[in-house]
Amino acid sequence: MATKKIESQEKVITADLFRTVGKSVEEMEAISRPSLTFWQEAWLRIRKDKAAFIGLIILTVYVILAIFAPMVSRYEFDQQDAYAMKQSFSAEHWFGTDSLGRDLWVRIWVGARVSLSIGFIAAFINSVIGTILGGFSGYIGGKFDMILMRIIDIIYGIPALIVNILVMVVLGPGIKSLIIAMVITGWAGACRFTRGEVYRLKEQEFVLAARVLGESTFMIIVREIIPNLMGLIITNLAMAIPAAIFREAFLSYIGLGIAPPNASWGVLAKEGTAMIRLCPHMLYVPAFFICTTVLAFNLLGNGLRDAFDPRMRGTD
Amino acid sequence: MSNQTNREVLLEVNDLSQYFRISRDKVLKAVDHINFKIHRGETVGLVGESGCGKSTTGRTILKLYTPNTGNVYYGGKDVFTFTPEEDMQYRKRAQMIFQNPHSSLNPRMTVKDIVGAGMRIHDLAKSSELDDRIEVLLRKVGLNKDHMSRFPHEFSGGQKQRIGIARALSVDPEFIVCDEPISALDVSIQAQVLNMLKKSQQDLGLTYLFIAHDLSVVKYISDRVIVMYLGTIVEEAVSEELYRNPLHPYTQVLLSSIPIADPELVRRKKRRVVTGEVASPINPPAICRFVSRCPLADQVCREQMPPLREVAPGHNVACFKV
Amino acid sequence: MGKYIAKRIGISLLTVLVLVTVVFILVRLMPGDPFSDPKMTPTVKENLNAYYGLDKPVLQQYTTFLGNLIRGNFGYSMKYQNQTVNNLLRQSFPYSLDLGIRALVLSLSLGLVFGIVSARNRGNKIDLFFVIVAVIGTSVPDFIVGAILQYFFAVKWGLFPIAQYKGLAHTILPSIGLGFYTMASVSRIMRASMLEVVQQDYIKTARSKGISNFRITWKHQIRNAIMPVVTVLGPTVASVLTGTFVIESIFAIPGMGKYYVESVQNLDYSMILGQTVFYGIFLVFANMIVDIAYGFVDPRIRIAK
Amino acid sequence: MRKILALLLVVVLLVGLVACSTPKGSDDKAAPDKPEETQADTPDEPDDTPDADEPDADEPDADETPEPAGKKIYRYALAADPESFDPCLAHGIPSATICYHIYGSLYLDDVGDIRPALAESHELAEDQVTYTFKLRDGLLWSDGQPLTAQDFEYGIKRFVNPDTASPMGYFANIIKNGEKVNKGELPLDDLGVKALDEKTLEIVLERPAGYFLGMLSKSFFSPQRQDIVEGYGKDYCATPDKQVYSGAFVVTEFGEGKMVLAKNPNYFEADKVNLDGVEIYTVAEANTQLSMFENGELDMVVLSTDMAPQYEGQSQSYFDGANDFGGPNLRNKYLANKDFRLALNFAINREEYILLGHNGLYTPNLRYVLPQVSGVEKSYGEEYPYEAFPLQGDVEKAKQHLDAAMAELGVADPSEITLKMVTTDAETAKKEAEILQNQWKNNLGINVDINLVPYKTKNSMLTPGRDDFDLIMSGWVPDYSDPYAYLELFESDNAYNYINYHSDEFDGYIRKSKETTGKERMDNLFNAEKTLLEDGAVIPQQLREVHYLVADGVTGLEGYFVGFNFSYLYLDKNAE
Amino acid sequence: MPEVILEVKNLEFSFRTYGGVVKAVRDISFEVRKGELLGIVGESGCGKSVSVQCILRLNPEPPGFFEGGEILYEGKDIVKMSNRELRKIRGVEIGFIFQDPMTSLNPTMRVGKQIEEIFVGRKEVSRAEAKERALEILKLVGINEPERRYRQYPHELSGGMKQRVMIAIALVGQPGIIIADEPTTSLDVTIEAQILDILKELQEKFMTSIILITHDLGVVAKMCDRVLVMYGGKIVEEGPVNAIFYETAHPYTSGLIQSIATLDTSRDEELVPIEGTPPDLFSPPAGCPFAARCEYAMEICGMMMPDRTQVTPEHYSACWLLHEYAPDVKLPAVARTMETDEEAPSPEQVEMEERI
Repeated sequence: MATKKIESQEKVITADLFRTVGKSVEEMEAISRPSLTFWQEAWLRIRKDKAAFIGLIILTVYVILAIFAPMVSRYEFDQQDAYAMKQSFSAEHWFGTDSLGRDLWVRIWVGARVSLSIGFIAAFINSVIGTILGGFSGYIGGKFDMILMRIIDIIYGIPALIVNILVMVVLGPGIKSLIIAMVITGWAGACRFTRGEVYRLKEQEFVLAARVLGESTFMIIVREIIPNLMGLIITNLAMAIPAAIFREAFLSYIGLGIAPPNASWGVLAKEGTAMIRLCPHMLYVPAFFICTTVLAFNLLGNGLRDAFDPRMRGTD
Repeated sequence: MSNQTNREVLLEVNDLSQYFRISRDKVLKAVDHINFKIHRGETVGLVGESGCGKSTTGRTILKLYTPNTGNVYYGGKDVFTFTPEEDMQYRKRAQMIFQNPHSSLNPRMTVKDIVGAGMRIHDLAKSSELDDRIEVLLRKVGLNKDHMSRFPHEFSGGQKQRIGIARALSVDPEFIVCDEPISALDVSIQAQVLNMLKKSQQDLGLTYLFIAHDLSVVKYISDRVIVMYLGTIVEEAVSEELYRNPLHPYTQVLLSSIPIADPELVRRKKRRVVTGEVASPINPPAICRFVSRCPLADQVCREQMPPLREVAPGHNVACFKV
Repeated sequence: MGKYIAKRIGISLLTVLVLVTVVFILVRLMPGDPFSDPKMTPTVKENLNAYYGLDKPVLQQYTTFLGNLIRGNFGYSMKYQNQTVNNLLRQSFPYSLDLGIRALVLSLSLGLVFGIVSARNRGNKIDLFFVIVAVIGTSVPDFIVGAILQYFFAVKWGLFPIAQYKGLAHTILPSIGLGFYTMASVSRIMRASMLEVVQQDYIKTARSKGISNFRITWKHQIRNAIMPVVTVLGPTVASVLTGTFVIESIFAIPGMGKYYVESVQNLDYSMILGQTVFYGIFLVFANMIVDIAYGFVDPRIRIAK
Repeated sequence: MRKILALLLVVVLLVGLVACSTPKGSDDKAAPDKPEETQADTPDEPDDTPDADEPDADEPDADETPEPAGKKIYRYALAADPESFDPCLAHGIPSATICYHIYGSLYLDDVGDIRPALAESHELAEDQVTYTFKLRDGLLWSDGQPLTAQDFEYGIKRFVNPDTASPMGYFANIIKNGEKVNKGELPLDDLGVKALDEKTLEIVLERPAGYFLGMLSKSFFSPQRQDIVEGYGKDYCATPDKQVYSGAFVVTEFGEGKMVLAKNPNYFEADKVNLDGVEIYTVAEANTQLSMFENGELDMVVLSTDMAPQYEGQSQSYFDGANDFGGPNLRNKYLANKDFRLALNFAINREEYILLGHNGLYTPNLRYVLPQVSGVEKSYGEEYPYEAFPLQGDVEKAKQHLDAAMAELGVADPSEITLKMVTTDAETAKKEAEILQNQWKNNLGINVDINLVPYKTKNSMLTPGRDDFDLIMSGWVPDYSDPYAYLELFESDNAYNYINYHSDEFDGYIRKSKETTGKERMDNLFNAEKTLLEDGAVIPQQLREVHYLVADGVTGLEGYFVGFNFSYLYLDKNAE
Repeated sequence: MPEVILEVKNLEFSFRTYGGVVKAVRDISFEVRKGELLGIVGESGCGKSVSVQCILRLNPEPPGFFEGGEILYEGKDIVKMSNRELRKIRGVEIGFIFQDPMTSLNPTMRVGKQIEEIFVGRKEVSRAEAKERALEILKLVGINEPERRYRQYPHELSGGMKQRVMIAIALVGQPGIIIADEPTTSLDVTIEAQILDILKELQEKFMTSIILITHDLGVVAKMCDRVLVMYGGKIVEEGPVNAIFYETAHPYTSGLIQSIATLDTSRDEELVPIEGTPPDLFSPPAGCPFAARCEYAMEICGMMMPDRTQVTPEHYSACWLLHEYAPDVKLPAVARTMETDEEAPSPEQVEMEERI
């Protein structure tokens, strides 16, 4: 048993191999792996994550189409045609037409602009407000933190939907109103989450080290804390966007969406549900896009969460 | 030993207490009215079991916490009444090395940024010199230029700890709190770091407050040792004296508990073993903290807090039974 | 514990107060007024306004409202003029509650089972299937789910009654429609949490004891994994139990959900406020129950309080 | 301890599940605790109610079998709960329809046939304003109490009483001092209504009105019982048992998405009422209603114009009286310009509008008044045919008007003009608005911002002197069959003149119509309509021709454009 | 020769990870004898934990998998066992004590339940008996008021108490072998001493074999009869405890001994560190894993893994220095500070402790 293992190395053991060479410490200190920044590594992980990558591709395609499809189409999104109403898929109208004879392909992409931008902007504003307030509240603590937390507790106890509806009624339809309605109650989640993370981070030794070095509070938040939150913030954003798209769709469904003739996916889906028996494509098409978009964001969000998860990283 | 008193007192901790409110009626007395001095150039070891308040003491000295009572005098001035300018000076003079090499480096910053932060904050180097100075520092801790653009997660624990040392040294401090700098490291690595700390002290004339739970290491590195138990100082002495002649029952137990890497020696050694569990630091009564585990405890120990008193020159003990 | 509950109730009361105030202000900001029939004579309008106290200064209206609120009296609806808000809610809430409980039981049990099965089969086809179900479930808005369920299962294939709420068969589609999202999100959370727990040291301890895998999953994994699910349950329970506009309107269920939209559209101030308070209290209550339930599941929390 | 609690929780949950399976108000008389299994049967199974003959007790619990064997129950659905059954407070069409069936009236407008009901006859005095009604013998309330002329007096006075705050109080304006009493300027006793004895009721009008008898079938003029009204106070009519009925039906169940009417055996011509009862469900979604109809759960369903073409040949239709039109706010600087208003009118291709908006099923309206309302002899439309605007519009003419308007207003480019159009957030309203928006954009180049608001909010805007809309989409349903029912809105001082129309010519014709009768009166009304349209003061769009499906075996259902939608008073249905 | 009750032969165990396959355990062989206290010492990542967890198949599979070898227990190969067979061994034949008592106890289950759970599904023991045994074992591991502790949740116990509970869990099934994976690493020294004493006492009382994994040479010296030294996934030295400390035959062991500061280390003495870092097990070196850090490294060390070579009976080392061609090197070891007899004193002879 002791002798069987040299088979792979057919080398003859000779005395000259027993020359002392000593340790080679410098070599060991060298790092063989290529240097990757945090973002590069996250990007690599996303690319390896099939589902997340598919999500990313879907979203990219949708965004590109939302920007360009309406520009190159021969139909206007509000162009009515009394003689081409409620048509199904065809060469002229790829996604068919709606009950006013408007081309659904164009309307879907015009709607995509609205839905995606509402989703994105609302989620973005929420997380900006939430991050800033949560960051300072968590780091500074004290009275400010206590008051903010009580406010958040209260917002958590408030039925967001009712407030959304009322705000929409008060402000009237429109993208701006939708965003305001969603932000009023939406920031609290991001804030509480950020605060929790900051609470965890501020006791981390690298933050203490920065304090010992005399770094100012502001710089600590900017240099030490926020960068470490970015991954989570982005993940959360990816998860918050579908929620905002959902909420928009719901508000549109109850008639509190955006002003016609503009349309969002929620508006289109609402028009579709009314027509489900007659021309179901009017429901299926926007439903498909709402679902796939939310799906894509979910997949991407999951992927981002994994990619940014410190436990999944390098040498840890 | 006698020259101690002549040496300049660099830092003095006076009646320091640090409490943490856990809930309305629960107060964790992490540090409870402690006093000690550190002289310039010496290494003071602070030992005790987890939760005894040794790290809190270190952190409070560096103003990471605001104490509930007491003062910390640095160079004769109370650090908690510093002006912003004085404060910046203090930040430059007093530094810290942390316990956990994995969490003490910002994972989103390169080694260069981490080590260079202090110089940037205190304006110690022009941006053109910065790289060179960082390189010099890295060399000092056995790393090289190639490592500057790397991120912490690419390094091993020992390497990270050396980066942490480089960061502490980057502002040319005179006093460093070493908060269990080696306890998270592998045995074979610990010696590297210990040697490095020792060497830096010799080269730069540093003063250390060395916090650890490993008595052998503390003995090895410290001039003087302070033993803490549940927020109080139970014994304080020059290290040889303390190890040769431990007076407090707790110190005795502590010393006899150390497993010695010598099979025959360790198996022959007479040991004191304590039973019982460590008492809770939450709302502790004003009596001897060790009373629940102490073999010598009697009525007086259960009624009063023993004061820290000098029983031999430079040897202080807080025990009624000594 | 008592102190904790007292504190929670304090915050809850404050929450309800703020909620009421915000909604009160928003309601007054809504364009239009509740008695807007164009041909109504001014006297009649005045009488109505006087009856509902709308002629008083807003601050006084507010204090009166609060006073009535404390007595649990939301007053008469402004649309259904001889119905009290209390009565309307009392009539409709049981439907929403019933539907909600069904949906919750369905979605929680299925969601948990799916999540558990999925996690236990991590990486294989069964897992993939449930993951896809869960992701789709969280990606489809309820009005689409409801419309499609009804169209296919009731209208086209005739497997279930189309609408109304008269018996077990009637409850199935709306329960599914209402619980679909919750089921999917519970399943997602549960799966993630199970996978997290399975990596914990105590699972290894359990394995080292030689107990069966089933017991490990059942006694060690689930109990610990369920906590994140419990956390999200508060708002979910509240919103599911107090009715949803979409599902109730699609399936013609006389629950509370319709008032969310109807009361706003009709500027029915008392109804808006009444159901907001109701919902708000319910939500606060649900959150509190969930917190207590949390302590149930996790003994550490119990003591911390 | 914990186990017990957990067990308790489970029990509570289970109990909740079972107990809530048939949620009902706590005061429900029928036993609600039937186990669910028995209810799992399809609702169509007719033969499992052996106790169908039992009275009342079982009727509200007709869950298992909506139609007890042998009974003629007519079922239909409403999109929302009717707001009230208080005859004074009911104002929406659904509640008006129900009130029509549960409250008796002196005269009945039976789909255009106006004939005596609770009154045996009436006499009109020389002055043309004093009506004396003679009540039939043996009239009874649903609770068996005799029904007297005093009940009528009390009912009508309660309606006019400003304290009742009936939203429809203006109906009383026709009665002597009605408006003043309703405004609180005169005491209730000054109202021109008086019971001369138990069987005789005298009503004095403000001015002669040929259509007054038709108005009497409104529930506001129905008798009410003082003891009941005052006994229940604010709760009067809150539940079916807190009121008494004088009509063909009584309400037996109300709330929780469902309303049940049963035949009133005490109704004076109960023998002519064929139905045993009516069940009305609240079903918000039109698709759901249609599916339920197809599934045999409803006997009648109104089709949306989207769906109606699918049922061509099976559906019936009627005009519901609504004439949808756009109201230009004449306070707006553009809309104050007559040419501009005419440009808007001529720019609309109403044929295409109807095609896009309603599959061509509604009737494009080229004038203002519903042509079906009564004229002097025949219908108004037959006697006074008129097309104010061409069916397909006239873009040329519209542009001429627009140019004239722009010249006058000093506007260079039509795209500078933006109008704020307010309409409701209902799907059809939105669609119609979008069509107009698009046509005006294409034909005139002006911009329209559509502002969708809740119905009630829009209603609040329908008062003069407001600036929160430029154009408001609205419609009108006549309360009696007369052109004046439409035209009175735009009298200068009418409280409803939300477009702020002020035309001496128009006012003059209306005033003259009040002083004249017969053909002369009608001429004046027609001239008024013409003036209104030539001023372009309204932008007529369509007349709603509602299509509906009726189940086999149901006969005699009729839709009508005055006040209520459908009369099922004398409807018959094959018993099952 | 004492009875061998467990034999590990040529065990290889790896993990599949994002970055590739980590060869955590590379061809190790050892045996466990009845009643002995076998120490496995090595730094983090050297494979010591993974290899003992292989014995109970506690490593998650996947991502872990056996690349080869066998683990023979009572003639059966554990590597090939079904789940059912494994369960018959776990807990009752071989017990396991984990490193971190804070995380190794289920936070939502009462302590007693966690202890007696081991009997669930084993017909021989009734519920009442199980409870009785649990209480007994709690007393045995030095827990006062066992009845009270039995009903408590882990978070209500202190760290030392939790570790006692862990020991109780491992012991309650009266296994023949107990694997203790760094049982005292997360504890304070005073508590550590208590726990180690308990272990030792129990081992002697029941003649249990204990495999004690640790990185602390002090613990090894105090506790073990025989020691395996692991490095880079391999066993580099193996022998009786005295041989390992006093006649060190591998440069790594020697380096470890030199690098630690003991109470006897003078303050002026410089510690001799092992410079560098352990090898990356993603791509382990072909030769001796320690070669790069070894001051005695020869050319051949980087090329070929040395064989397990006998130094004295029972004492083996895998080092090229033992080869006939190699230069003669005296490796630094612990200097014997006392005169001793040939045999190590038996516990009974020495008054071990003065319990207070």
